[in-house]
Amino acid sequence: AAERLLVFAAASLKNALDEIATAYETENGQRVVISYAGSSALARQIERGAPADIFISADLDWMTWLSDRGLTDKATETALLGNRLVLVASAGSNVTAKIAPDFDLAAALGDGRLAVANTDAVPAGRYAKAALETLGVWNSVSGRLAQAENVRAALALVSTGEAPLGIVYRTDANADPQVRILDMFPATAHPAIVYPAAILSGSENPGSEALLAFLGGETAGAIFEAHGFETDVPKIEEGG
Amino acid sequence: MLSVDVTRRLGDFTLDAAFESAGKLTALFGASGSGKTTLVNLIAGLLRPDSGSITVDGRVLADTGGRILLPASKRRIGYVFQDARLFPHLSVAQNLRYGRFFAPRGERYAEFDTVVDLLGIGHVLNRRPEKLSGGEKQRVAIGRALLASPRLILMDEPLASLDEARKGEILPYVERLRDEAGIPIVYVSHSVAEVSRLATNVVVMRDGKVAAAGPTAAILSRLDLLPADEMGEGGAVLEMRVSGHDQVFGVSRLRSAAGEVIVPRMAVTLGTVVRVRLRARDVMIATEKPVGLSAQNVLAGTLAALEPVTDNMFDARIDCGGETIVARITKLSMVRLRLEAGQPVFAVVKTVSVGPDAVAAAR
Amino acid sequence: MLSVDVTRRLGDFTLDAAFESAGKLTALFGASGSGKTTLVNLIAGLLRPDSGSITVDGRVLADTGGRILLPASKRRIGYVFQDARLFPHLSVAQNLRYGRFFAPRGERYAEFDTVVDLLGIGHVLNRRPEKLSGGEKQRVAIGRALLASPRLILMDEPLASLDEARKGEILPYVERLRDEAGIPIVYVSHSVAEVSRLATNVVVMRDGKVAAAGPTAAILSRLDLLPADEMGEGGAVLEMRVSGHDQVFGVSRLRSAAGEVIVPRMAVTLGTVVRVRLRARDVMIATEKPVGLSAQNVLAGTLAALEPVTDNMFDARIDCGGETIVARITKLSMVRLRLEAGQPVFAVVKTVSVGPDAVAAAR
Amino acid sequence: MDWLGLGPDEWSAVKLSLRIAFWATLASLPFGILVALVLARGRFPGRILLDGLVHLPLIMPPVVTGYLLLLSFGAKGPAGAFFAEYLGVTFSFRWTGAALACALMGFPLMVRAIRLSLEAVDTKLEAAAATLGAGRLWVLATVTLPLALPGILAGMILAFAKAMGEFGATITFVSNIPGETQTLPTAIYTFLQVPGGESAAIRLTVISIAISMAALVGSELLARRIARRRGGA
Amino acid sequence: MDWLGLGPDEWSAVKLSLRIAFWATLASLPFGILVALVLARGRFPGRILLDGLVHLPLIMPPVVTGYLLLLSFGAKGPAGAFFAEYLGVTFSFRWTGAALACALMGFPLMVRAIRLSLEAVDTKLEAAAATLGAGRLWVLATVTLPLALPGILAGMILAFAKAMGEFGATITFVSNIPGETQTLPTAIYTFLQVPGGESAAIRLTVISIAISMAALVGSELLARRIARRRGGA
Ligand SMILES: Nc1ncnc2c1ncn2[C@@H]1O[C@H](COP(=O)(O)OP(=O)(O)OP(=O)(O)O)[C@@H](O)[C@H]1O
Ligand SMILES: Nc1ncnc2c1ncn2[C@@H]1O[C@H](COP(=O)(O)OP(=O)(O)OP(=O)(O)O)[C@@H](O)[C@H]1O
Ligand SMILES: [Mg+2]
Ligand SMILES: [Mg+2]
Repeated sequence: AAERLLVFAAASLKNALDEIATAYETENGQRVVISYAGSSALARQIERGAPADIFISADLDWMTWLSDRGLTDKATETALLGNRLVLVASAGSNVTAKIAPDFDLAAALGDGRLAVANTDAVPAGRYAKAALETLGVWNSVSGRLAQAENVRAALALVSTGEAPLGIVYRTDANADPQVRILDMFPATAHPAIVYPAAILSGSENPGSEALLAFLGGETAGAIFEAHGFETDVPKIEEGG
Repeated sequence: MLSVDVTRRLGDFTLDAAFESAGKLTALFGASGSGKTTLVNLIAGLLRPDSGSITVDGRVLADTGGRILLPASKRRIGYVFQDARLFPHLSVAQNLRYGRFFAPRGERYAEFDTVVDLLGIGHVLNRRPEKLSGGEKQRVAIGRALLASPRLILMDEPLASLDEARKGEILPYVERLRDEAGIPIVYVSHSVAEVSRLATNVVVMRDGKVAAAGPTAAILSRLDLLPADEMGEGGAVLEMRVSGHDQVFGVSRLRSAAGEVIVPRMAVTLGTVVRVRLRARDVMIATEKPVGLSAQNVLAGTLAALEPVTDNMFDARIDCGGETIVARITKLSMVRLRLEAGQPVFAVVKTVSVGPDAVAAAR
Repeated sequence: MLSVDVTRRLGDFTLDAAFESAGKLTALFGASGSGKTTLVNLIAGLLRPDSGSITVDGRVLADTGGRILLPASKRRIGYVFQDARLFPHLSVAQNLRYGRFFAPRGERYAEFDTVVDLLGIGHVLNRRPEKLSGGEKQRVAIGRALLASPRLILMDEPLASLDEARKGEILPYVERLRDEAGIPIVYVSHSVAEVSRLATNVVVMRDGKVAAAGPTAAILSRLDLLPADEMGEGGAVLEMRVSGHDQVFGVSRLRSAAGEVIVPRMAVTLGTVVRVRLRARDVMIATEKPVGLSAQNVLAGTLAALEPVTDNMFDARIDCGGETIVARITKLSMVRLRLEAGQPVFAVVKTVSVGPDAVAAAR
Repeated sequence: MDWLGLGPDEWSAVKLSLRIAFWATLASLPFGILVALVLARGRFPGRILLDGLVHLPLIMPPVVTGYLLLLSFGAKGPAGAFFAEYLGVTFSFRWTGAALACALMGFPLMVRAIRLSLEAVDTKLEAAAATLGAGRLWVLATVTLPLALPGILAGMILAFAKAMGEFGATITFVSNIPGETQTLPTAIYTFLQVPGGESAAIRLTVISIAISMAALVGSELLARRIARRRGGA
Repeated sequence: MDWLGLGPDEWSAVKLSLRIAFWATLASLPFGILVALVLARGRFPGRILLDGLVHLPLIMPPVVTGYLLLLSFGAKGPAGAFFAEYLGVTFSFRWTGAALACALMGFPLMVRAIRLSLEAVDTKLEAAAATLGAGRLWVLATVTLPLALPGILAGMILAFAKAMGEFGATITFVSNIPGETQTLPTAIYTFLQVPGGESAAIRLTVISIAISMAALVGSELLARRIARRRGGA
């Protein structure tokens, strides 16, 4: 078998990507090794010469950052996946809320806090902030946030009951029996949630293209969707 | 009254000591490794007896039978350790005052200034222990124990690293403690001179056992109990009454049934009973009353016994008016003087050899 | 040849000592806090002199002028510390052997088994130091220093916490080291007995300064240098030749210009020159030759001088055939015997008072 | 504080970090001493278990520690409820929680330092104090602890430094609320997550280092004074 | 190893973590002793600077430490280039890098423990050794270090435990490549990032704790043996 393929991927993709990698290995006979971490850490590592072949980011910014430095094979940049934001409450609570422009999120919180991923740093947090702004409720809750290191931590705040409500990805909420999805944010309320992928310019592994194609293919698509991702995503805009 | 009957194992060594001492100062005497420190640690409560009991003046400090084990801090025992064990983080003054406040106010008999003066440590009060000389450390350790106003004092070779001059100042204070404050003292020493001067009772340790225990006079005249080199230091201990002071010559006259003895002037009132140690090696025998000899103390008596000490050395026991004086003589002298038990002889002692370390106020 | 001329400040204390000693065993003598340990530390290289130099047998150990400062490890000095300083993580045997391999192979003179036997520490070889008694620790410390086969030995009160019997075993070994191996020794002691027995030279320290330094006999007869209580311990030190051994009575005869002295049997060959200390307090004066007295040593001489020591005490210097013997007598005796300088007298000494600690083989 | 170019949020993160590190160090000190004493001197069967327990925060990834804190000391957690009800202290989303997380993360370091010093204390000196009449607590207060001071000081500085740098457990437990639970490390982390945030992150890191260095220098001077006064023992 | 239910990646994370913790501890030991010696005994102007430098990994958020490692010891970093060229060691995205990160993070803990013990060593014993003829290095080897053994042991166990738990610097510096740089903590992190990963994370955490506990118990037994042999000193 040829040398193993090294994929740098956002940590939230682990479950789906592990399955896909197994599928790919049985089909192509080439081993796939995936290093999961935060997109920022991975991007910086690639910039410092990490021997990765493919990068799958949790947001566009870090892909663009690499792209601007000529570290990606621009032609291969593709929007691999999409996701949706949902409003969740802990399974045991009886809070209700319907998402709509100017809906009274503050009232639904009571004296609790709204768990989100870091609204400046983490993609899920940034999307949540954008959505709340679009819906006109940002100002009423911006002082009542509990910002977590990542979506999973935000979800944990809700599932343990620390925070009555939280905004997380649908993929995370789906799989957690401790939380209940109250409503889904309209896709238009925030910039498209996109997981871009690209072959890195440092990659000399001939298998990279095949793997990237496989990731965009049907087998992979089915697995992604089984985990709650959307595979039908808009193309990456130039300079996005 | 100190009453000890304990056993304690330490590795291969077993201490198994039983003795009683009614005296005010009990000397623990014995070779290195004979178990003196171990015994003292048991009394202080720093070692737990495997079995047995320790009682001081009726107070039970430990009794394995009655399951009593008073902690060291409750025993009110001033322990002067063989190693000084000063607190390195405290100044000398703080070390000295450490035990002060643990004694009930009414029972504090030790005076800070007195003790500091006595021990000559006034100039080091603000220093840390590590900046003291070996002897200074030892003196501070003595002061620290005294200033806790203990009800029993344990001294483990406290004067070993002190010069004679300093010893000469500290010993009388220890004597005064013993006599005036009535604080019983247990005193570990290798020195027969110290023991005979201070001790009312002596406990001789050998290999973890008590080889002999009893009043000082009785023990010190049993010379076999003393180490070979110290044997000459042993001898008779007489109790004598001060019968006169001579201002001109600076001497005092002491009297007992044995006769009159002249010693360097003592600062005690007429009639006081003092103890005089006449070292066997300082006593001579004369078959005729000596004339023109500088030795002024000539006691008439009867040669009671001649006991061989070594092959060539004899102890002559002289009965002087019912009291026994011991003279150490060579076989050569014995033969030349044709000494035989029963014959009348004179015991001759130099006045200067009855030095200040040989005379002590009796209790 | 040990030559010291150093100054060193320690807080308020200043050591400023200069002396030379050609002798094989130099005793450092002085009260507690007089600077003995400081001086010894300077010689060992554990303290840096502020100024001055130290030379041993021509080897410069330190010289601030020449900017020489040999590190302690290069000085080949066996230091027996006042506190034993055993290595707590090593067994007694390991402690003893620690210095062994730092000495060049050809210069290792100390024998492990000999030293262990001598010090009586065979039974504790496998123990850790903390499980030793105070005296055992001190003995191991002596052994450790000896087994490094040093070229100079520093002993800081090494025998202070040992019993007389053990001292009596160790001292002869130290003497043999001094005499046979020719290892110069600096010996700190408070005991005049030890000093007079062992030392060829004495340095008397007082308040950081050298109060006197010189050959033992010269220093010890200057009684004013000794602490008050020890004064009677001083006296004459005579060099005498062994002129005969008496098998029957177990005595040896010694001869010098002063006359003949009988002492307990010595294990030396005829003709050997030995040193005899006649303590002033052990010597009596007789105006007539005594008869029937157990004291067998009677030396005829002339009363050379009567020196007052205290108000009531005099030292009588007796010239016996050109050598001086000192007798400590009371004023009372002086008056009663009507002693006057120039008159013929007899110096009388008991044989037993010339005990084993008073006779030593001269170098 | 314009010269540092700090925004209000950053400035409050600095103040908060200081406060958290201070209290984390101070509040854990008595427990640190206690546990160190038990570990150094105790001879009971559960000792090694306690020892292991104390080391846990060092062994587990900080996120796990934070998560466990969330489960136990969060508003819904049993310990959290107990503290809120009986002691009036709440931890969730409060700086107190951050202090708790920091204290816990620094605890193994503090305990080990104190314990090392305690184990080096000569028990003979304690025995001497006892013969002078000092009871167990007095001996502890006047002999044992003063002699263990170097270790106590070292333990405190380690705990302080750790608290200044602790990130994983803090953010997981009390989140990252500017002005309330955002410490220097969480602020630094936030900056590092976005492209171009490096310079702000470096600025805050430098501030954090400066504070800790000041504490370190202070502790060293103190330690040196202690050592100078005590000398070689 | 089926009974633990570990997949090959997890199993390799266990082995890798062990290897990394082992080497991080061992390789940093000489430096730890050296720096501790310099800090405990040295009297030179830069001492306090060195002291601060050693504490940096404790003070800075681990991510920052990892980032700085990436910049300096990465494939393109100056130190990385130096080591690769002259010593033949590369750190970037290798387990050696993880060991470097763990060693660095544990270094302040190790140094402090050793230093505390060194400072408690009675210099009079060193002086005694010198008079017996032992040169400086011999004194160090036969007196100073043996007497500081409790601290050295404590320092090693702290470094080991820290290495077993280190996450932030490791993942930032050498990423999280299964079988190559994925340690137990980074594996635990990955599991915690996805739904349903908790049980796997807990399993790995328990394994990590078990390993560290074993090391801890071992070190305690060793320490007790040393203490027993030495006694009260
Ligand atoms: N580090 C120090 N700082 C200040 N003074 C000191 C220091 N070390 C010793 N001294 C003082 O120097 C003097 C001499 O001390 P040294 O130890 O040399 O005495 P010594 O003659 O050995 O006494 P001892 O017989 O009691 O051991 C003492 O008065 C002591 O207090
Ligand atoms: N912890 C221990 N373990 C084993 N043996 C010990 C221990 N402590 C003391 N010993 C032994 O017990 C004996 C008595 O010791 P102790 O300290 O009581 O003697 P000592 O009479 O005070 O002697 P010294 O005059 O030398 O101080 C010694 O032989 C010593 O070696
Ligand atoms: Mg003893
Ligand atoms: Mg001294």
